[in-house]
Amino acid sequence: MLIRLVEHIDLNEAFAYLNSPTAGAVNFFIGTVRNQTKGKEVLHLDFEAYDAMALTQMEKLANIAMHKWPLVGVAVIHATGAKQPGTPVVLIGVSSAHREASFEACRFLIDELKKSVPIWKKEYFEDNSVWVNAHP
Amino acid sequence: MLIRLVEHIDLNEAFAYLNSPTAGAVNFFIGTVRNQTKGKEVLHLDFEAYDAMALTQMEKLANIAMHKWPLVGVAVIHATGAKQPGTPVVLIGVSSAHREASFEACRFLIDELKKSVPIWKKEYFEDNSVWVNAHP
Amino acid sequence: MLLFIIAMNVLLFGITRDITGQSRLTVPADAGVTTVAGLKQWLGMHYPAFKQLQSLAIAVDNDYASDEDTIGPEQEIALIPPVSGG
Amino acid sequence: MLLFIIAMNVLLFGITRDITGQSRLTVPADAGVTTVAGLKQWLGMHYPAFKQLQSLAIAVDNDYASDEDTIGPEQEIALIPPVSGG
Repeated sequence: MLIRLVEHIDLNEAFAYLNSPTAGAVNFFIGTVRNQTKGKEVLHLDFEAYDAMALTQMEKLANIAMHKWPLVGVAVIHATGAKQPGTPVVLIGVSSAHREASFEACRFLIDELKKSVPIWKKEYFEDNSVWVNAHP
Repeated sequence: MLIRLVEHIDLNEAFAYLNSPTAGAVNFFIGTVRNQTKGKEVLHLDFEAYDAMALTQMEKLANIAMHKWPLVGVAVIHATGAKQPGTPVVLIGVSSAHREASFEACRFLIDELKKSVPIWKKEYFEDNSVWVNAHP
Repeated sequence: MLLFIIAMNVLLFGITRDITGQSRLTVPADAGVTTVAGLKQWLGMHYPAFKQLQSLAIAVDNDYASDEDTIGPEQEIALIPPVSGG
Repeated sequence: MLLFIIAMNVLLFGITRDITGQSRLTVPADAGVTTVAGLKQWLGMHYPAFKQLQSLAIAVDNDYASDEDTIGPEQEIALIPPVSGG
């Protein structure tokens, strides 16, 4: 398993890790910074992680996925720090013999990562900044 | 839309094409050559395409996906020629504002490509070679 | 009538090329083939091995054609054995 | 008893850091906090702004903790406001 917090996400590195002669299917989900939220222009973003716990939780999710589906490899990589719109900030990569498993596991991992991995996104607008999801 | 038949699949080129400040989600499915089929070792493979029709059908599927889901970009790329195990032979890439659409469209495109795009795979084993799916 | 005096070429791919040893077939002008169904019948007579295939579709001008579609020498016609891309 | 004479550090992230202006809190030794529920109660008294948050979980040694879990100064304790990674 490739579990990482990084400054920049490297798609080729992840593919090289996941690709294997026993895998026929590789799925990636890449989350990128959008330039707007509810119609308001986002100038840039900041991702803060509780590093030790984030890595622990990412690894835990990868292990759950490895047990739920017959996977060859799993990569869970999140970027931290200041990011511009268009930048990749999260990469989920899954390889398996057949595509059913890789699609399902990829979806599971990004859904769960968003629920439980302690990483916080702050959006900077023209006139203010907001920690996403913090308030009801 | 990026619709291509190529000798080698370039993941970075596809990502550069799909990534956009208006997209928050990019999905890739990459099909690679496995080193075995039903327990028999595959030495190498050959992909033959009816080029003009394959491109027409790939574009048709991409258009259907663009109408079914709110997508930002679609890439459908297939490799042809002799391939070794571990080589990427097909890439589906989809970007959208939110991940629901990109996951669904990515799955739709690979499922449909496998059903209708005129590309043929010949597997070479130690003792023979077989056009995949040709016979019941 | 032009349709009946010009032979019709049919492109072959994958296993159909292996079966015939050719990359295209010629349907003679006097075979009277004017529809997809007619072509299938003609193929069945001349290439019985095609009947062993899981399926055999006909493409006309880069699209899948139906049995009732008319065909002629001015169109690009191809045999599509079971695809296996991806 | 050791648990009651050493103060307990609590790591802060995201909005909890902005609210307090600090990256860690110290729960005094004499606060009598020995469980996650106790910590939440103590936080509610001293940092009423935390009650405005959509949620506030407590992590102990890199895992989410339950209200009844016991905590002490030998553990790594952190406040986890609503996450928004991905």
